[in-house]
Amino acid sequence: MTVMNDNPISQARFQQKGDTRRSARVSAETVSTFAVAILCVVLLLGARFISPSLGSWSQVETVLVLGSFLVVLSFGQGLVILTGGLDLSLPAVATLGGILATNWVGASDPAAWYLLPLVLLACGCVGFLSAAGIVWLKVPPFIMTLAMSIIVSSLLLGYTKGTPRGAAPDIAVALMKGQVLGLPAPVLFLVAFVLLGWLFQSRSIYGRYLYAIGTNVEAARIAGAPVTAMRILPYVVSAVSAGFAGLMLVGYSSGATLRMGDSYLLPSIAAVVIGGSSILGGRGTFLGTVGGAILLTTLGTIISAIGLEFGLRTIIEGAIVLVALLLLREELFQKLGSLWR
Amino acid sequence: MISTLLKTATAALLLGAACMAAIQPAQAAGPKDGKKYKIYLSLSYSGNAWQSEAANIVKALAATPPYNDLVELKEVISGADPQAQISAYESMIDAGADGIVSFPISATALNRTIKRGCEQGVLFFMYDATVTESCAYNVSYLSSGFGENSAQALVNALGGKGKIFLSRGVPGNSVDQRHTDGAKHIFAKYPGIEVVSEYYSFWDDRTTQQETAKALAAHPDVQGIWAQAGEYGAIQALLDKGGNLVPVTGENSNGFRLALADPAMQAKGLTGVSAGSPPAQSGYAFKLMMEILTGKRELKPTNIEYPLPWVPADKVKLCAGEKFEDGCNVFPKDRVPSSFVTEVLNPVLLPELNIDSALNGTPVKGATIQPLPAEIVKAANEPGINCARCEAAKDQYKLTKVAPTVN
Amino acid sequence: MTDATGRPDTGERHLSSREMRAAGVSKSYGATVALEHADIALKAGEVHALLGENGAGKSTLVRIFTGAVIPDRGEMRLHGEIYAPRSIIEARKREVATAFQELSLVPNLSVAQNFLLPALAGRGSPLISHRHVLARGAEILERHGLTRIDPAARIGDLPLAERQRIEIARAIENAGRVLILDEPTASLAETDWLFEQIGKARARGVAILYISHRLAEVREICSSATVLRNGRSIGTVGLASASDGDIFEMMVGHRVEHARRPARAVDAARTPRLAVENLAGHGLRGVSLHLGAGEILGVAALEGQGQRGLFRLLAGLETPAGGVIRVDGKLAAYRNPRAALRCGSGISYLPEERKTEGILAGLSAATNVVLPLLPRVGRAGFIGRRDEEKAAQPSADQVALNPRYLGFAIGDLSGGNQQKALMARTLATGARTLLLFDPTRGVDVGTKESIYAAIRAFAERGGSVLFYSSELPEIVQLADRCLVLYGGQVFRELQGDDIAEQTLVAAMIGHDPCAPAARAPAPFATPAHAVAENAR
Amino acid sequence: MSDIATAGASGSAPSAVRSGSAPRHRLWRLTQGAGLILGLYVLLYALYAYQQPRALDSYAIAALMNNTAPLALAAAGQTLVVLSRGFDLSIAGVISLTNVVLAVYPLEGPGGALLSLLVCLAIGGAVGAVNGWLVAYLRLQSIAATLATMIICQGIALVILNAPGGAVSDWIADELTGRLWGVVPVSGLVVAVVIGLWLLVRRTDYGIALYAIGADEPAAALSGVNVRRTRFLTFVAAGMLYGLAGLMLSAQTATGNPNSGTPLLLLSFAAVALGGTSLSGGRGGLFASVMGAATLTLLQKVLFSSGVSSFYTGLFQGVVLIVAVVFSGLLTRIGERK
Repeated sequence: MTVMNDNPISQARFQQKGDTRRSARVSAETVSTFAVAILCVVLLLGARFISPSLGSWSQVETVLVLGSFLVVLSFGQGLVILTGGLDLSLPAVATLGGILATNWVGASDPAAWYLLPLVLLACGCVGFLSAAGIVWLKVPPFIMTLAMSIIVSSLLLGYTKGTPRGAAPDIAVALMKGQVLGLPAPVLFLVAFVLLGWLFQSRSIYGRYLYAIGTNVEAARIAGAPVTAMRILPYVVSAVSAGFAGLMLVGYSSGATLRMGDSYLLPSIAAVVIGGSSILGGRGTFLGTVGGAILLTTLGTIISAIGLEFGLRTIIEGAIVLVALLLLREELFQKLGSLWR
Repeated sequence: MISTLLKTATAALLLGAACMAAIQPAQAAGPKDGKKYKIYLSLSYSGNAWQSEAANIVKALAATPPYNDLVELKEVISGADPQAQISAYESMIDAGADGIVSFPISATALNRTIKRGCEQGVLFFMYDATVTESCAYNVSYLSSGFGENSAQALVNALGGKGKIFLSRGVPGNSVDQRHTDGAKHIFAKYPGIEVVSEYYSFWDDRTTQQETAKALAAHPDVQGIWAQAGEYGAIQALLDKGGNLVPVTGENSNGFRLALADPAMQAKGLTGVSAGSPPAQSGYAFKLMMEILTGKRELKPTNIEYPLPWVPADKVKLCAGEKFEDGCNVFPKDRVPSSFVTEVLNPVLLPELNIDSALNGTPVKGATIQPLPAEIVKAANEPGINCARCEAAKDQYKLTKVAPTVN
Repeated sequence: MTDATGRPDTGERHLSSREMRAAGVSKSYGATVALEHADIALKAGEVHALLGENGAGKSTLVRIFTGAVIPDRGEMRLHGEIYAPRSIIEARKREVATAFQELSLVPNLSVAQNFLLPALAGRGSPLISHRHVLARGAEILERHGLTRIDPAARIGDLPLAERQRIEIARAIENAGRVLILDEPTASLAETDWLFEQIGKARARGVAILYISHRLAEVREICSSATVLRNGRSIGTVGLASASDGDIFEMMVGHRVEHARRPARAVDAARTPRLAVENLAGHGLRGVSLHLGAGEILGVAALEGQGQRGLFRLLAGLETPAGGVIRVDGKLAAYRNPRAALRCGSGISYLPEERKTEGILAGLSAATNVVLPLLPRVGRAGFIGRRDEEKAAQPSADQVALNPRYLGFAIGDLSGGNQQKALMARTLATGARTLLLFDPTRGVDVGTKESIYAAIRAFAERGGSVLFYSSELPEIVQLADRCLVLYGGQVFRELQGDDIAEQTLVAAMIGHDPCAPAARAPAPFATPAHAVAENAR
Repeated sequence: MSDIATAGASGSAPSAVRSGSAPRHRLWRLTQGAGLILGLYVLLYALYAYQQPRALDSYAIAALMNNTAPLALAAAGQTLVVLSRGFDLSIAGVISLTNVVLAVYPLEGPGGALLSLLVCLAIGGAVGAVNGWLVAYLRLQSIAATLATMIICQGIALVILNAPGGAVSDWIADELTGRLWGVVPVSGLVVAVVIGLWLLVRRTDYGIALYAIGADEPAAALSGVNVRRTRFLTFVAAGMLYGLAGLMLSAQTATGNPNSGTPLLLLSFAAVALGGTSLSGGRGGLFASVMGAATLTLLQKVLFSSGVSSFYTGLFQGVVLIVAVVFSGLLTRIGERK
């Protein structure tokens, strides 16, 4: 029996009798993940030409620490995008997490052990509200999360009266500043987080459901997947991870500001897309996203080190994003993949 | 079908409720006392310590007798978008404002609207940031030479040579440009000074910390940092890195000043100067405006310079109370957050205020408005900043606070 | 003088020379060969069938003819001249047009707009006159006997069958020389209209390539057939001289036998697995039925008699307006398929539309199979690398799905294998009641056999099956009992040997059960005829 | 604006007996057109005028129009891309870029203004062409490709003008924000011309193709629509509209700012959604988005004159956005249920 794709024109991809390999799509994802990782390494090594101190372990540490915020944020963004949505409320929720952590908990509050989870719960509630609007009121995700973002920012402004108070909780500071076994704590945390995130997205039944829903909601519903719950889940997870990223930011810079999350919105989307996910959902891996996030951070570090004026740096940054997109095109990997077979 | 109807009804109710809620406050505003001056406080954005302190002290002053009976103050935050502020100004003018105290988002975009307001008799007082429209009053430290003075202080601390970072503000912002130009003017005189990295920190502690960390990865051997607001983040990045500290010049955050005065940090090599943008400008602008409105002062629209705060490491002095008293200029760590901008208080110009006024916008009990000194300092021309078609003074970058100690 | 399409009469052309010829056409994608070597020749005024299993390369060949795919090698000639279209427009200019299996109509445009795509504006003006477009649309509809369709209706609002007719009418309009019909009857219950149109086109001297899985249909309309297997053309036969068996053998490489399942008596005393009383809503007007353990209950109906509603209601996809559903004797009120799966001994549904309701294209076949039982596959919520394939294996075996395919993205599999995987999914759920809506739609003979075998085996093990089929032979072969739906009601119930195509046909058109003949009286003339054709 | 497919439905369809000619629910028609958003706008304006009687004089109207025009034009361009089932983030970059070009190279007089207009259209068209090439021909995801072009355009804008400044030519700044005969606001006229052009374009083959590829790209391709060219042209046209938006923005602010386009990015999507255009393509129209943009701008005014605490204006904006979208979605669904 031959194998054939009967999708019209675009993706006609055929496989003849005597197949011996795994699906083209699976390998395309793997290849793109590797490609992103390789690109990171190449960039880091190439940076030595710019400054001899670049490409050192200490720069890698810096990249990993600074990249950890983006990784955590884009984990949530990635899950939402996986189900075909988009979360524009990430910056606002990250800020919410940061502000609540400093306001409710403060530096050395013994109640932190239950207050911090409460902070994350509050963030999760925002995610739940977004999801409720999307699932039950059928508002497009783009609009719902945009509106939530405006609402949360506005409430935060009112709540703080414009002045965020308080200090970073000790736990958050320890997480971002501590050393464990000679390694910076955030790096170890990042490794653990990536592992968990990967397990969740690629190896858990929830991850499977999300892929199924992102591919085709109706088919997933008919197949008996818990569709409603699984459409809500990514927004809640995304909000909680954004809240956590807010906590990390607070721990890193020992205080919260009202616009602390703003600069992460576009990068979080870019990281997911560069990592090989489809913005339409159903495709992409967390490892790819991690690669995308690290790539963007590496790029930022190196570009900072070049003594160019800001405009030119911005142009270079945009160009590299573009090149990454062009290099990571699916067709390209199919071609590469077919060469390897 | 029933559920659909229900949903429709709910949506309709919500929409109605939103409209009702929108109307409500208008009615709640109640009958107006005709004698009160209608003053608007127009911010472009809010959300950092500097902006909210500047806004809070205006609110506190407006609630301090006798202004509490004279002034009806409304705060409007329009967002980081010139268009939105134009729209806000239009609305204020239409609403019959007597005066607008504002942090303008753009030096030029608001001009047309301001001009229309002036024609209708509205007083415009800009604080910190400025506009080039000549019918507005600009109250600002911008012409006081923050960039060049702090740069010279750094050069002095480094003995005229060393690798330094420039931690700048918001890209594409004229204030940032003015400061950086001034600083570069000084650095250019010293061939031993090498600017190894120049990055934008968006006047924000967290961004400064991250950007400085990035720069440190490339240049761990940096010997000094010239920073604008957000300077405390630069120190944190240095601390994160471990090892020694270096001379840092920056603005007026409480955290930075405490660090400058901390013997442990000094031992690691930290020194520097705290100068830069004081939120107190807004209070000064407001009081000036009120004096003009109440006829206590005659002043044609002009640019007024607010003196540059200048606190070298050895002059940092901890305050025991709620105010700057006896030359103190920093508050204990547990009293205010590290991002608190200390120069919101000014014992001469704004004796009515204390920390609570800055943090919460509340008036100080028993305080009354004190008259301002009669003299004002006229600011020098800064083309594109406080005047449109004008020449900069020849000695634009002359040093006022510090003299070169190296050649 | 103009012919039916309004074109100038082309009768003067030499019919024999108006033919399409393809020789040695091939197409590969990377390492995979879609079409290895195809030779085919179409004669003007003749209907030629293209036969082959899914994945044999039929669609690729169609796309090459249409200009949507450009072949790697081979030569095509149209009317003696080299024919190498690089786009659909180019093919159309050469008067070659296709009615696609997946329909190529744009849902948010009107019927008339779809007819005239991509150039709606008349000559001379860049602006489109809506009135003109409607008039032209109405004209085309009239020419094809579709006056009941409003030219201003949105395509998306029309039933599937009407859409298919419009697709066909549009292709005929654009096909001056060659008309390609790819599974034109997939959503049509009757072929009368279609064959009439084909007849008209044939009379104009159009060469027609007809692709269908329904051999009866092919025999009726086509004179010769080319068989493709594994991307190669195996040969061309005159249909008059070849038996069904011969053709199947050419298609699959071995002979296929049909056997009717011996009817089984179901213990009436036992509580039925599924009992429905007076179910209403979604096209149903009070349907009652019961389904016992080990029973295969067929549903036969013309298009749109409520069968879709019945299955979707039972699957939990819709909420009934009235009536009760009992599962294992207990009142059941589930609101979604997930709840249906968990209701009593479980109800599992095989959906109608494979592509839009069935497969999850990017995921592996194994994931597709085990999706409903993921929590049981994982350990503490996590899934090992091979867990899914292991879990999918038993049910894949039941439908004879090659385990090799389990690791593939299901979207890359052939339609037949996709359907096998979906069938495996319904079995894998462990539900004791299966609702199968047209389980063999658009799949090849081999797959059909595997699916039949799986259904029978399931019933042998005591499972209950309710299935609808658009192909009567299927019902005759499989069903222990058969319900005929008509106008949203159970019109007739047949049992055992009463289930014969003739009887079914009569019942489906609402014919009085006592009357012996299959032919229906006048009011139902068209469908009756159609079904009779179908059933032949 | 009504969906093209239904534009004809009111035509000569003789009877409801024919299959498919289901009688259109009146509510449905309302949502398909700009009816809902138009109604909301009128309601808000009435509220505004009630609170602020000066809202009705011709200066205030012109000021409001000036304020609305840039977002309205930006949303108009975004609508085209959204209709073709895409997202265009380059909007922020193009507006910033045209703004700084106008401020750094001001061209005086009406002739200069005309030239400036052409320059704006050319910049927008060029960026749009790059987007179109990346998305239509190289098949990049639109949101990702335009993200990259947005960043690059922002960079170029910063290179041209690294700090706010410069002066837009007086003629542009005065005339484009002025009033013809003291009554008709020029900015309103510009928007009206764009709407007029759109009404024409909608009736061309391109217009039909735009809706077709937005609703079902493979079907459109198999129907003979040149999908790539249509998509390419859409990005180019959208880019030109952003260029025009940049011109109107420059006229209003009279100065250059390398970041001037950023605030319009998300607002343009909000305006499109508020206008009832489906973010998944193929349904909606440009006029509705323009009204959506106008509503967003007016909402700020209404919130101001209502005296809502500045801290909480965002709350109201967010809630209104959600409620309006939910409402329009509900009406659509009720209408589609025949």
